[in-house]
Amino acid sequence: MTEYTSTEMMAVCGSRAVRDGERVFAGTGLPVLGALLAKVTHAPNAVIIYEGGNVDCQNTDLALSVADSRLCYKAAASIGLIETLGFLMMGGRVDLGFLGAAQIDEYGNINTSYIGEFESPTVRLPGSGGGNDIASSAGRIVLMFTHAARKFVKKLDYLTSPGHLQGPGSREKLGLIGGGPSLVVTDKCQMDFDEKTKRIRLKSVHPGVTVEWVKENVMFNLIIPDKVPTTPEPTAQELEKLRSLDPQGIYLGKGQR
Amino acid sequence: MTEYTSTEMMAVCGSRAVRDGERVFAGTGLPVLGALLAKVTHAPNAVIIYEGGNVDCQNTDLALSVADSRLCYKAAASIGLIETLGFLMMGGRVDLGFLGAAQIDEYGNINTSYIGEFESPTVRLPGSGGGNDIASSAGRIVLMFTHAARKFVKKLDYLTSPGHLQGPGSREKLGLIGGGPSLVVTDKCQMDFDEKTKRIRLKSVHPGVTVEWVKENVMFNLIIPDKVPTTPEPTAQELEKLRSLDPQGIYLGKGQR
Amino acid sequence: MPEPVVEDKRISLKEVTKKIPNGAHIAWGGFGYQRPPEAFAMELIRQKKRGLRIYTCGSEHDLDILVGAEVCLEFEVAFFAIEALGLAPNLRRRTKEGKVRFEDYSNLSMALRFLGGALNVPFMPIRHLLGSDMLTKARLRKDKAKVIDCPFTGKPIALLPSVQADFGVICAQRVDPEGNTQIFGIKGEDNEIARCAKTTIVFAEEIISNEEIRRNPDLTMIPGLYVDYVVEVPFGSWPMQVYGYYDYDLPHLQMYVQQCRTEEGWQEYLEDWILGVGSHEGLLKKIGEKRLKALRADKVRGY
Amino acid sequence: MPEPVVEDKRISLKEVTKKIPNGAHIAWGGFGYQRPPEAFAMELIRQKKRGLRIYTCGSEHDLDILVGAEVCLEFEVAFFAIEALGLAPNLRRRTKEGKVRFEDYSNLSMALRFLGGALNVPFMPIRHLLGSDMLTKARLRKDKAKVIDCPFTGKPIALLPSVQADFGVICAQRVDPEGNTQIFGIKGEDNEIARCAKTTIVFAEEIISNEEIRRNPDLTMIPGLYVDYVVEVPFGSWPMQVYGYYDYDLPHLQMYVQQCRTEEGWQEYLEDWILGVGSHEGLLKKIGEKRLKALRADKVRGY
Repeated sequence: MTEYTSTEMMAVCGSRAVRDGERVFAGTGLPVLGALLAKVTHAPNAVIIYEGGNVDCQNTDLALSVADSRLCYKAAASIGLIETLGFLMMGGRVDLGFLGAAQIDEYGNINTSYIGEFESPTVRLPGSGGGNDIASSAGRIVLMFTHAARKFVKKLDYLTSPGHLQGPGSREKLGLIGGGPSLVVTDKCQMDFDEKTKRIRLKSVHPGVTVEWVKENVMFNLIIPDKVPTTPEPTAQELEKLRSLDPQGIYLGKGQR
Repeated sequence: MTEYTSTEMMAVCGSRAVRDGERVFAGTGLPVLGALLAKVTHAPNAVIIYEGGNVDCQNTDLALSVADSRLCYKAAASIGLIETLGFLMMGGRVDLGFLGAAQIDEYGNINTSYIGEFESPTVRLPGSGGGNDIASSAGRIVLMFTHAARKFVKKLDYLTSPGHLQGPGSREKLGLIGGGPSLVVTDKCQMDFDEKTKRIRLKSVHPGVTVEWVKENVMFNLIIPDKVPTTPEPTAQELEKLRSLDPQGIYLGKGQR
Repeated sequence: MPEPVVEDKRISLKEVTKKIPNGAHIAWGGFGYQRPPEAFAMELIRQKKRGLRIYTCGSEHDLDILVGAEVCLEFEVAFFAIEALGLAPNLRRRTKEGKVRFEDYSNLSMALRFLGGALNVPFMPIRHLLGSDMLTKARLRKDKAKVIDCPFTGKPIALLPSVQADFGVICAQRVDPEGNTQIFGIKGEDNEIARCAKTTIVFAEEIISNEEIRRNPDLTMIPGLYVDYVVEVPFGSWPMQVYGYYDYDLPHLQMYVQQCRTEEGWQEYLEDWILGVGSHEGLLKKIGEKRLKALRADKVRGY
Repeated sequence: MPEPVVEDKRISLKEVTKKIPNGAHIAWGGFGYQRPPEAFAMELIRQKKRGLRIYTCGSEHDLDILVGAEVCLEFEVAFFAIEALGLAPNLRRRTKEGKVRFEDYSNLSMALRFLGGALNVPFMPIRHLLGSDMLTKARLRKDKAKVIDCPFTGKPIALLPSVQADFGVICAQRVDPEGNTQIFGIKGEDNEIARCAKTTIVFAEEIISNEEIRRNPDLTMIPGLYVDYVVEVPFGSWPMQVYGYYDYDLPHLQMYVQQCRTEEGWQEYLEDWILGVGSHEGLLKKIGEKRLKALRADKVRGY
């Protein structure tokens, strides 16, 4: 078995969430690595869209920004933000969106705006960007972030982007067309959402991580099935291709393997 | 004095309504001839915009359609209808719009849609096209059409495009940003609008036309000032340039001079 | 590992037209003399479609033949005539017969309705139409427009219902097999139409390769993601024009306007130019190489 | 007969910046690493402007230096960080000091607000923001957004107030003296920003002739009709990138994020890279020919 880092494990999990032929909205960082890996493994017909305006990208160099010039290279179209987040995303034409989060709650609602009180925040995070738009309208959402107990909170400091809101039916009531979060990928485990209650549920733990550890590192009542499988490890092929996508280790890190 | 036709007189009156540097919205036909004539005489910096999407046109050949390929030639931009009628026109960036009419009433309200009852019309006219948009938002409107009593009605069969509606203040009440009609040019006379009442008023009669004739050929109470001047005839230069703009007589007619 | 497949959306004019059911609602591209779907209109007539409803800003000869053949008698539209040449002759006659029903809007209204459909919001605000009979007199729709007091300014503002038609149909200069579309010259409301329909069909003068498209992504006006069918139809807008490809056929249009003033004249035109020729290829043969060549655009001027 | 005059809207970076009064509201172009008005931000700092409010989707180093220098502390904005590199360091510090005030929107919300401003309608509808704290928690505006029951569907829909800022500022690749602007690569929300402001300023890498513009009207993204001032500023988006002209200066950005974590580090950066160099020309000299050459784009790849 090839050695791999927990960051690589996350990217591979992200990749596996992409189905062939899907239209994928990916921000920079691990999500885009996951989407690109999917394209060179099991999902060659996935179409990647970046919110700055590039559609159906075939860039060969890794981008730092969702508006990076690298993304224009061999794109099918290079338009604008109303194209990508409006006509495509709000138009209901995107299957899968990747998002990060500083906090999520047990319904997968997302905070990327503030830590602390709204009136006097401790930290100003990046804000919504296109996150709220993606969370509102993408067919389904995959969340990716490194695991820390403080990120899995009972009550968000600020609700930036809608998950399943207050549970079943609450998205529909507001007319949000997207399906909401379907998967959470951390460096320790994967979580999905219980169909009936729309509450978050442990799906698999990465090799070496215990269910107990996860339970202790989530600040709400996580649904834990009787049997929790171990996440399949990255294959040698996945790792090789993944590393070739980020040869300088911009997102995967340098030499930490 | 050079001979000229009443059609040429109309085009020249239209031309004189254009001020240098203005942004002018012109449909095809006499209005565009008038605008083009202005550009080659007293208003070289007039900017002509056509609703199909061409902006700041410098076409050398006469166009049949507001979307004519001829209008792309040396245009500053070739975009779309939301650009011209939305961003420019509704955006309040157009000084002058030319319109035709099948009927107008004493406040300069315009019908270009139906003759007869709405439920069972005798004639279906072209409809609004961009007319309503232009009449709603252009800085001022010049109306051009051949004179006939049936066109100057007390009550329109259908109000397609707003003139001064019910008189002073009624455009403002609806939030229409344009100034409304300021001039009516026919083959017999010119009319303008009384500032206080916003009602139509005889401004000048073309050479050979009597005030009496106009009065009889308007089906409402036309305001007639004590002194009605005669419209200055086209100059030789105006006629020469006008005819060179339409050498085939597409709009000016052939050999009817 | 599976290989990427280049999706090929190409189909013939005949086959794509078969996909339009009677009663379909169509957002109709082209503006004035520029890039109207003429070949498609003629094929709809040959296939004897009925009960269509068309949404467009303004169209001319293409719509008038559909009215003549009674393929489409319902319109949500801003402009209907043959610009510079006069009223549309079939429309005029069928209106007198009481057969045509209009829902009248302005050009900007229709374009914004397509934009609203593309954005997938239920309505778009507009400052126009207020004070006009278009706002109050309705035929086809219960919800033609709504006037509300703006919650920000307190002043009246009109809301227009967005259009998301069953089909969106546009003519373009160049398209690749995946539907990535280049439009040169004015765009009219075609960019919005291509994005607002449930199924979008692009007719193009020329099919180019996906590589060619990707060489210059700035030129893609309509990404293939929106496009379901791609149809190569040279001279697909004849007797109207396509910027950079050919000019309008003015003598033909003048003949049309003259001849179709009577039902007999129209029936003759229908037989001669649409039904009798059997297909678009048949039509091009009838027009003749010589005439087509004369219409071809000067590459510098574009017409 | 008077001759046509080609309107010349060219002006220097220094002079155009003088036209921005303290307290001005600015719609701010560029998106992420692409074409942000960096040279303009630096000149605003040199001229010690105060009390600006900026409207934008997302910007990064350019906004962060404005926050550091306390030129602008009010934002209606969707995203503020240095993508891929971390949080914006000055923003982080000034937020802790309680100095910065945000009105938070999503990217699409801001783009639609500019579109509404360009259309001159008071609001634009959006399906998003519903269920989010962005809809309810406000700081700068009484009318951040309104939720109404859609008069067509009966379902809730959010209305966003349009933006018509005092100034619209964008960076483009090429512009002519009249302001006709070509933008290549992604447009972000720049087309809308250029059309929604009371006064629009275009900074460009290159000034080209009006004849060159008119040779290809399809490439004009922003007609000169909207543009009030044209400023030629080569490398005007450094240390970020301009598609087709130059790439971002990654080592510089990494240094920035690292060094400006402390107020001392920021003050040093401010002196070294903005104030000390005295002008944009001074900055380019400091960066050096060699480094600038290395950043220049490969014309085929565009970066």
